Amino acid sequence: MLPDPNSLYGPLDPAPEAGYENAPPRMGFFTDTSVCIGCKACEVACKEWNGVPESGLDLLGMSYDNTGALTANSWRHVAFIEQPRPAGHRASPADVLGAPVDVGPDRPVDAGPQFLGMPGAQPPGRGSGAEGRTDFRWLMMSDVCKHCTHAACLDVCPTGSLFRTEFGTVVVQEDICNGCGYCISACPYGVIDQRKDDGRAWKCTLCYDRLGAGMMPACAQACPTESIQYGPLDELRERAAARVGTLHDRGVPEARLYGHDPNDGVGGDGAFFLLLDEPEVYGLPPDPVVTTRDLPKMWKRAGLAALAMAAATVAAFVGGSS
Amino acid sequence: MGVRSWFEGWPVYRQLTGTDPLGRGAAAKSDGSRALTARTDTADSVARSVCPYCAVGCGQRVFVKDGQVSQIEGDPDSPISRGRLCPKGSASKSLVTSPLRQTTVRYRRPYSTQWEGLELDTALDMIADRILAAREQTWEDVDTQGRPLNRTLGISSLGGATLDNEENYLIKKLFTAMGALQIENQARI
Amino acid sequence: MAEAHPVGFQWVMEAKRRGAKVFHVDPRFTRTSAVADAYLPIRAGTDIALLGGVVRYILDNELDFREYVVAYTNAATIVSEEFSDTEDGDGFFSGFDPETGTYVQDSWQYEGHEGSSGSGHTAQERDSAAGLTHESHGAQVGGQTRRDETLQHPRCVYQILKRHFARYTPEMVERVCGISQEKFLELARAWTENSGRDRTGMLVYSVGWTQHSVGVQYIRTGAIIQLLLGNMGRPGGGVMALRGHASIQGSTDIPTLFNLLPGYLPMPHHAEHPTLDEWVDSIRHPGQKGFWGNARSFAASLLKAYWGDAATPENDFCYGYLPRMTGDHGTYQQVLNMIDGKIKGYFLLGQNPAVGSAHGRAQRLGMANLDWLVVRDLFMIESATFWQNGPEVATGEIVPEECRTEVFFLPAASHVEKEGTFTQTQRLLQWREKAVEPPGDARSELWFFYHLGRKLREKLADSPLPRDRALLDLTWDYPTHGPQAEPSAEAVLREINGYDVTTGRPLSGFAEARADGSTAIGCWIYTGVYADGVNQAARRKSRHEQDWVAAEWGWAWPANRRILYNRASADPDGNPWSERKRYVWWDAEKSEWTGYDVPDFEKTKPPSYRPAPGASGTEGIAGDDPFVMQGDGKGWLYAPSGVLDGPLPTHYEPVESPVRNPLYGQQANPTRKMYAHPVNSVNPSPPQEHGQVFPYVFTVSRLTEHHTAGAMSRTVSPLAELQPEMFVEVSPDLAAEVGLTHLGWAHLVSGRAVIEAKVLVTDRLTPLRVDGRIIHQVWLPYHFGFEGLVTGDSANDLFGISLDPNVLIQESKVGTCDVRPGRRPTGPALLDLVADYQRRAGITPGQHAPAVTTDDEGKEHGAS
Amino acid sequence: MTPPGPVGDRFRRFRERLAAEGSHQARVGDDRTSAAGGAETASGAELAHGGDRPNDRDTASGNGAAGSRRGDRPARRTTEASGRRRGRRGGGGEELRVPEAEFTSYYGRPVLKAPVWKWDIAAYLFTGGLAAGSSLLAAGGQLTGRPALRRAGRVTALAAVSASAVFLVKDLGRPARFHHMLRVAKPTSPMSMGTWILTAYGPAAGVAAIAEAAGVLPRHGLLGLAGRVLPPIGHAAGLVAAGTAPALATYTGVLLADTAVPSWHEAYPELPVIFAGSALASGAGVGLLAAPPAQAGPARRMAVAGAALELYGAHRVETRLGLLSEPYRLGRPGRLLRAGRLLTAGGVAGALLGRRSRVVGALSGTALLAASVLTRFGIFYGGVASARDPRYTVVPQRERLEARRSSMDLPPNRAAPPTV
Repeated sequence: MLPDPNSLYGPLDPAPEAGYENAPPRMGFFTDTSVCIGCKACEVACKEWNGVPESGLDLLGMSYDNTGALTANSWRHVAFIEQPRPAGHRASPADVLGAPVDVGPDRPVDAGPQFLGMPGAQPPGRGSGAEGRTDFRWLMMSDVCKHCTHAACLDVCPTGSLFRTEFGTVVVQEDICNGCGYCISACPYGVIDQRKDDGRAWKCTLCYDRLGAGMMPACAQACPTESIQYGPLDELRERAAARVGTLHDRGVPEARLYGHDPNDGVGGDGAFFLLLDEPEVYGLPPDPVVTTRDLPKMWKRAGLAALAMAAATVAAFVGGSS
Repeated sequence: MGVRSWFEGWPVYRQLTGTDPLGRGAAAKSDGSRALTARTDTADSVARSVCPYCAVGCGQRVFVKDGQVSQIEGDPDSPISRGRLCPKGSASKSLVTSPLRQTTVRYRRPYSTQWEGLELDTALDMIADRILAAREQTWEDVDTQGRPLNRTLGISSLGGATLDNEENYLIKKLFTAMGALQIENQARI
Repeated sequence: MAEAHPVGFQWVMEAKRRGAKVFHVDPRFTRTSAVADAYLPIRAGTDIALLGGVVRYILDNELDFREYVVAYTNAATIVSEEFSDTEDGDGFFSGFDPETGTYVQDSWQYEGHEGSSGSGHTAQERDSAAGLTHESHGAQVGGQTRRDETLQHPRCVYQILKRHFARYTPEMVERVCGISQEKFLELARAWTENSGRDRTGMLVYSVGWTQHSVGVQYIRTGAIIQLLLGNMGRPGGGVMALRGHASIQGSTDIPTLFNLLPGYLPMPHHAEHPTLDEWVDSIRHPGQKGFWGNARSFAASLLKAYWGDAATPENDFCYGYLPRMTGDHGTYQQVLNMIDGKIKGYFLLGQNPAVGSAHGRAQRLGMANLDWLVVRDLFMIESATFWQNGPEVATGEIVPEECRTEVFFLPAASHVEKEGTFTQTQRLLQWREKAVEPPGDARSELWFFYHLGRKLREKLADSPLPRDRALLDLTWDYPTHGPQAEPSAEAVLREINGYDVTTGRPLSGFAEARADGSTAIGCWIYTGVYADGVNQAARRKSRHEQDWVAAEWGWAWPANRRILYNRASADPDGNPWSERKRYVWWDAEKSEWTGYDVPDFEKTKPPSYRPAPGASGTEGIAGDDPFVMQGDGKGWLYAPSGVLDGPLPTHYEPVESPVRNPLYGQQANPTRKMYAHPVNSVNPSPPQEHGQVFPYVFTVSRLTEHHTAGAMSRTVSPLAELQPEMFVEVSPDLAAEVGLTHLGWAHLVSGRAVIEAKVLVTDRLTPLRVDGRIIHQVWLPYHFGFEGLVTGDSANDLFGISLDPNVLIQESKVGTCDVRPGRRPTGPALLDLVADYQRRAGITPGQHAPAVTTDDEGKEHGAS
Repeated sequence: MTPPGPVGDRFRRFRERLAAEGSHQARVGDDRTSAAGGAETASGAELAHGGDRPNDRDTASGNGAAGSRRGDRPARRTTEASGRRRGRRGGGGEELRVPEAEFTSYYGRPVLKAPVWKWDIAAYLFTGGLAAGSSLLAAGGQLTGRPALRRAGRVTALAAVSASAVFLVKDLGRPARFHHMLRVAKPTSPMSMGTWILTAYGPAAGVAAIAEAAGVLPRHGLLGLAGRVLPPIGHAAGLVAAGTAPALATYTGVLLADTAVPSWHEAYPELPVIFAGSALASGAGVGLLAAPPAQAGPARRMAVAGAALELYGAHRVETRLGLLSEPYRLGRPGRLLRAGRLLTAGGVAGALLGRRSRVVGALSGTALLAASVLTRFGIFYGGVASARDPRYTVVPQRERLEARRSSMDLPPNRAAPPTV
C-alpha cells in the first residue's frame, strides 16, 4: 500500500494513514485561554482519573503555577503569566493611583510588555515602576500534549509503544515502553517525560480508555468554563475560528490561534489553542517543526557518509604499497 | 498460543502484511491497549451525590468497585454544574481515599504527650458520662427572678456547615433537650 | 467568584459570551478579575462608600426604575419627624445611647408608629444576634403607613436616602476607596444602563463580605441598589450570596446555632419569653402583615416534633423544656469563657477553629483549659492536636504535661459514606446517595448523636429530676439499619418535613401546619421536601429534560420556589415587565398566578386585591406587595427596625484602619460588639495615636485549590501540591519599601500574633492613594495550619475579636499589621516581639478602642 | 536551505534601526527592543489602544482605533515620552556590543525537555564507532593479508559491540524490556533501524572474532572439525560485519539529528560525517596500536581519512549554525571538542611521521581513540546544553517565523498579532 505522500510531513488525516479502516472522526482539544480562570480542575481531574503520582510540594514563585511544566507526573499544566500592560478591551491606562494619566490625544503610550517573562532576580511583571503601572493582565492557559498530526515522539519510538489510536490521538502503551527516552528528545513542545523511579515515558493519553467508552476526557468534563473543549477536530477548528473573529470584533486584537493550521511544522495539532500573546510567553515554541520532516535528507546524508567511510577504507588498503 | 499466531501477532509481520507499513498505528497496537476499558464502565454501582466542598452544590457521580470508591466525577445531568467540577470537587476521590484519613478512635489522656487507641463504644460511653457530669455541675434551673433557664453553660459545640440537614437536626434536638444552649457553627465564622 | 466558586462562575462566563459586562471589585486582582471586563481595586473595608456612591449616582440622575420603586418599595413611606440622619449626627442616627453603645429605634419608625418599634432595647437583640432571625421573616413594623407616591415629601424614604448619600460623590469614593473616578463612573453607568424593564443586573458577593464590623450594612447597600434599579425578584437580578460550605445554608435553616430553633424561630429569652404565648407573639408581632401571622402553628408543630405525645396543648407543648438565652452565647464568648475555665466540654463537628476562627491563639488557649474535648473529623486537624504541635506549645504557653484537656478524636464518615441532604447556596436541598460503608470506626454524625442520645436516655432512664424529663420525653426512636446500626436519614427528613400526628401522613406545605398539636414539623420552611411521601430532594430529573428553572431537580425551600419575591417580576397589575424578562405573571382567565417558577404569592390573590384596613397576617398583604415576609409587604430601602446599627448603611472605617473616617467624626461602627477580655486587643486607629506602628492593611481570603481551614485540601495530595506553602502577596512598591524579595521570607505582626510566610511580589496588588496618602495592602490565604501534607502559619491568628452587632460575625477580612522581612522568631521570643509591638502601639490587652469618636478630633471619649 | 546566519542578519537589521533612530540615544538594551527577530511583539497591537479614551470607548471603536494603525509601519515608538525608565535585564551594555539575543520565555524555563540519556549513550557512540572501524580494519586486513590487523580488528570489534550492548541496555528505563526493540521495524525511527543494524552486525562480528580462535583448537575430533570449518565462516562473517559497519557508524548521527534538540537537529548534515570520520579514526587507532608498523600502512591512511572527515564536520558544526553553534563552543562541550581536535591532529601527525617506530604508532593510535571519545562526548553534551536553554529554541524559531512572514510579505494573518 503506497503510503500517503504527506505521510511524513504536511497536512494529513493521521488515523487512516496509520492503518485504521473506517476510523472514527479525529478527536482533539481546543483550549480557549481567553475564558480560562486558572482553577486547575483539569490538572486534578487528570490525576484522579489516570492515577498520576504527586509531582512535588514546592512553591515555585511563578505566579500561581506551582506545577512548573508538563512532566511525567503532570499531564496537564496551567501556566500563569502576570503582565502589567493594558488588555485589549480594558479602559485606557488610567493611573491606578487615582490620578488620571494625562491621556493626550495621541500621547505615545508605550505600555509594551516590559515583562519579558525573564527568569532570575526580577519577579515576574516587574517591568514598570509604580507610576508606570497600568491596567493589569493575568494570562492563564492549560497546557497539554498537542497530539500532533506528525508526532515526532511516535515516529522515533523504536518499540512501537507510542502509537496512533483510531481517534487520531497519540498514546504511550505502558505495557510496551522500555524507557529508551528517544521520544523525550524528539518532542518539539517538551511534553513527554520519563518518570524517575518508573523509567517509562508518560504523557496525556487524551483519556484513550474513556474515549473507548464514548465518554469525554476527564479534564474537558471538569473544566468549569469550557476553556477546554473536546470534540471532532474539524468542528473545533471552525468553532475556534469563529471565536477568534468574535474576540477581534470585541476589541481583543491580540487573540490568535496556535497549532490549528494543518500546514504548520507538525501538520497541525490535535490539541490546539487560542492564545492572547506570543506562544513563547506561555513557554510554547513559536514555530515547532516535526524532526521527521528532515529525516529522508538525514538518511541520505548518512548514506553518503557511510559510502565515504567505505571508500576511505578501500582506499586505505588498496592504495599505497607500504 | 501457537507459534503461528505468535508470529502473526508480531507487529513487524503486521507491518509487512497489514495496512500500517510504517508501524505507527494499527500494527503497533498492543494486546494491553486492545483490552483497555474505562473503570466507570466496569464499576459495580454508581451513587448520585453532591460535592462536599463549597455551597454551589455541584452534582457528583460516585463509582464503586468491590466496596471501594473507584472514581468520582461531575454529574452531567445537574442543572447547576452541568457535569463540571472545580479542583477541589475533582479531588473528591483522593479526599475520601486519602491515606491521612483517620479510621480509628484516638484518645489523649489528660497531661499525656501522645495519643492512645480506644474502642468506639467505650469512647461513646465515656463521652456520655462526661456530658452528664458537666451538665450536673453547671445546670441552671431558674434565673435570679425565678424565671426558667433550663440550661447548662458547661457544654459547647461548634460545627455543622459541612454536615447534612438530618445530622444538624439531631444535633440541635439532642443538645436542646439536654439544655446545652451554646452550640454554634461556621455560619457565624 | 472564579477563586472560590469556579463552577458557579461558568454562568458568569456564559453571560459574558452573550455580551454581558462583568465588573470585579476586590482589594486584590484575582482570577475573577483576570476574565472580568473591568477590575476596580478597592481599599478593604470601604464597600459602603463605593456602593453609597452608586446610590447617589442613581438618585442624582433619577435613574431608578421609578414604577417598580414606587409600587414595591417603601420609598414613598413617610418616616417619623423624630428621626435624624447621620448627616446631622456626624455619623450617628437619632436614638444612640452611649452607655450601652446601642440605639433605641423608636425615632426610626414610620410616622405614627414611634411607640411600636418593639425592639426598644437593641442591646439585648445585639447579644442574641437577633438579626439572624430576620433571615426569613420581616422585622417589627406597623401595617398601615402614610405614603407620598410623588416621592417629594422631605421625610419620605426616597428623600431621606438622597440626603443620606448626598456626600458620597465620585470624588469622595476616590478619596475613601482609592478607586479612580473614571472606573467608578464606568461601573455606575453600566449598572444603571443594564437595569429596567428589559434588562436586569445581578449583585454577587461571597461570604467574606459579611465578615466585617458593618457586614450586614454592606448587604443592605447592595439590596438598596438592586431595589432602586428594580432588580429584586426578577430573573438575572437580585443579590446572590455565594456561601462557603456545602450546607452552610442548611446549618442556619436547621441551625446548630445558639440563638435559633429550626425555621428561624428565635431561641426563647429568659426575660422576654417566659411563656409560649409571649414567645409566639414576639415572633408574630400581632397586627403586622406577612406570613409570620401563623407563627403559633409553626412553634407548636416544632415542639410536637421534639416531644411527641408528651407535648400537649395543656403544657404549652413542653415549651417549659426549652433552655433560655440570657445574653451573648456566641462562639467567641464561649472561647473567652473557656479561657476563664467556665466551660467543661466542647464538641468540634467538622470544624477547625484553631485555624478557621479569628484570634487562633485564643481558640487554642481556650481549648487547653477544658475538661474534655470531642473532635469528629475526617483528618487529624489542628484543633485536635493543639496540645501536641500547636504554636503555643512552641512558645511554652501550653505545656502538654500540664494541659488537662482530655481529647477524644472520633473519625467521621465522608460525604460518600452516608446519605442525607445538603442545602446549597440557592436554598436547594439535594439528597446524596450512600456509595460505600465508612471505613473502620468512622461513623456519620447521625450515628454518633443518635447512639449518644440513646446512651444518655438509658443512663437517665430512672432519674426523678425534672431537668431530665426533656431528654426522656424526646421522640428519639429512629429506625436503624446496616451493619453499623445507622439511623435512617429518610426518617429524620420525614420528621423535618412534618407529618400529621394522627395519620402520619407527610405534609405537603407549611400552610397545613396547625397550632392545636395535630401536626408535628421539624422545620416548617422545609415542609414540602417530603410532599406525597416522596423524597423530593432526591429528584434527579436531568437538565436536558426540563426548562432552565429545572424545578424537578432537588427541592428548594420554601415550597420549591427558585427566585424569592418573584411577584416583583410582574408589574402592579400582574403583567411581566417585559417579554424578555417574563418570569411570573397573573393569568386572568384562570385567575391565578402562573409562570416558570412557583409564584411567591398566594396563588389566587388577584393583583387588584387591597386588604381591609387593620387586616394583618397574610390577609394584610395587598395584591401589589411582593415582599410577603415584610411587615409592610414592601422592599425596604429604609429599615425602621431589624437592623441594629442604623436604618441606612453608613460608611464607617474598619475597626482597625490606618485612615481617619473622611465622611464623619465617628470612626468605626459605634454599635459593634467588643470584648474587653485580657486575651483580646484592637490595633489603634485614628483618632488614637500610634496608628503608624501597624501601617499596612491586610486582608485574607481563599485560594481555589484549598478549602476553608485546609483540613479537606492540605491533606489531599493533588490539591496540596497545587499551593504547597503559606505565602503573602505584596506589591512591588511595598517589597521595595520594606526590603522583601520574591520567594524570600516575611513575617507579619499584629496586636495578637506574628506569623511568617513566603513572599510573592506581584503587580496584582496595587498601592492605593487614599486621602492623599499611599496605603499599602497585603493579601494572605487563610487555609494553612500546622497539620497535613503542606503546613504553614495561620493568617487568622492576626485578627482580634470584634463582631458585627446584627449577627455577631467577626471582622476577619480587614485589619492593620506590620510587615518585616525574614522569618518570625520562635519559642518565647515570639511572645516578646508581640508584647513589644503592643507596648509601642499603646495597646493594653483587655482595653478596647473608644466606641464614640465624635466629641472632637483630639479627645477620646470611650464608652465602656 | 539553512537560514542565513541569524546573528548576522539580526545584527544588520539592528544597525539599520540604530541609524533610523537618529538623535534618539538608543542605549543597547535601554528601551524595550522588540523581541528577537525585529518584529514588534503583540504589545505593539496594544499600544494602538492608547487612543482608546474612556469616554468614547466602546468595544467596537476601541478595536477600530487599533485597526487604523495596523496597515502602516509607524516609526519605532520611543519610550521617553512616557518618562518611564524601564530597567532592562542586565542593564545597558556599551554601544556596539552585539545585542544580547532578546526573547521571551516562560519564567526562563526550557521549552524542550533535555535528553534523558546519560553518559553511557555518549560512550555507546564511541564504542559503536570503534566496532565499525575495527570491523572495517579487520576486513581490510583479511582481504589484503594483514593478519595482525585482522586479528586486532576482529577482537576489538567484538569487545566494542559487547560494550555497546551493555551501555544500551543499562541506559534503558526498563532494561528487562530491551527485546521490545525488535518488536517493530520503523524506518521513521533511527533507533529502530539501528537496532536491526546491530542485530545484523553483532553476531557477524562475534562469529568473526570466534573464528580467530580456530588456530588453538586441536587437530582432530569434533573440535578439530570445528577448527577446520571456522576460518571460512569467520571470513564470511568478517565481510558481513564490514558490510554493515558503515551503517552502524553513521546511523547514530541520524539518531541524534532526528530529535527536536536544536543544535543536534541543525547539525544533521554534519553529524553522520563526524561520526563516520570518528569511527574510521578509532578503527585506525586500533590498527596503529595492535599492528607492527609494517602492516600499519592502511591504518595510517584510514586515520588520515577519518581525521579529515571528523575535523571538517566538527568545524562546520562549530561555525555554520550561527547561534546554534554556541553550545558546541561554550563550556564543557567546547573544551571537549577542542581537546578532541588537538588529539586528532596529534594522532594523525604521529601516524604519518612516526612510520618507523612502533611506540609513536601506538601513541598516535591512543590519541586517535581518545580524540574519538572526546568528540563524541563533546557533540553529546553540546546538544544537551542547547535543549536546556530556551534561547536556542525560541530565537531561531522566532527568526524563521519572521523570515517566512516577511518573505511571503503577507499582511500579518489574523492569527499572528498585527505588527504596529
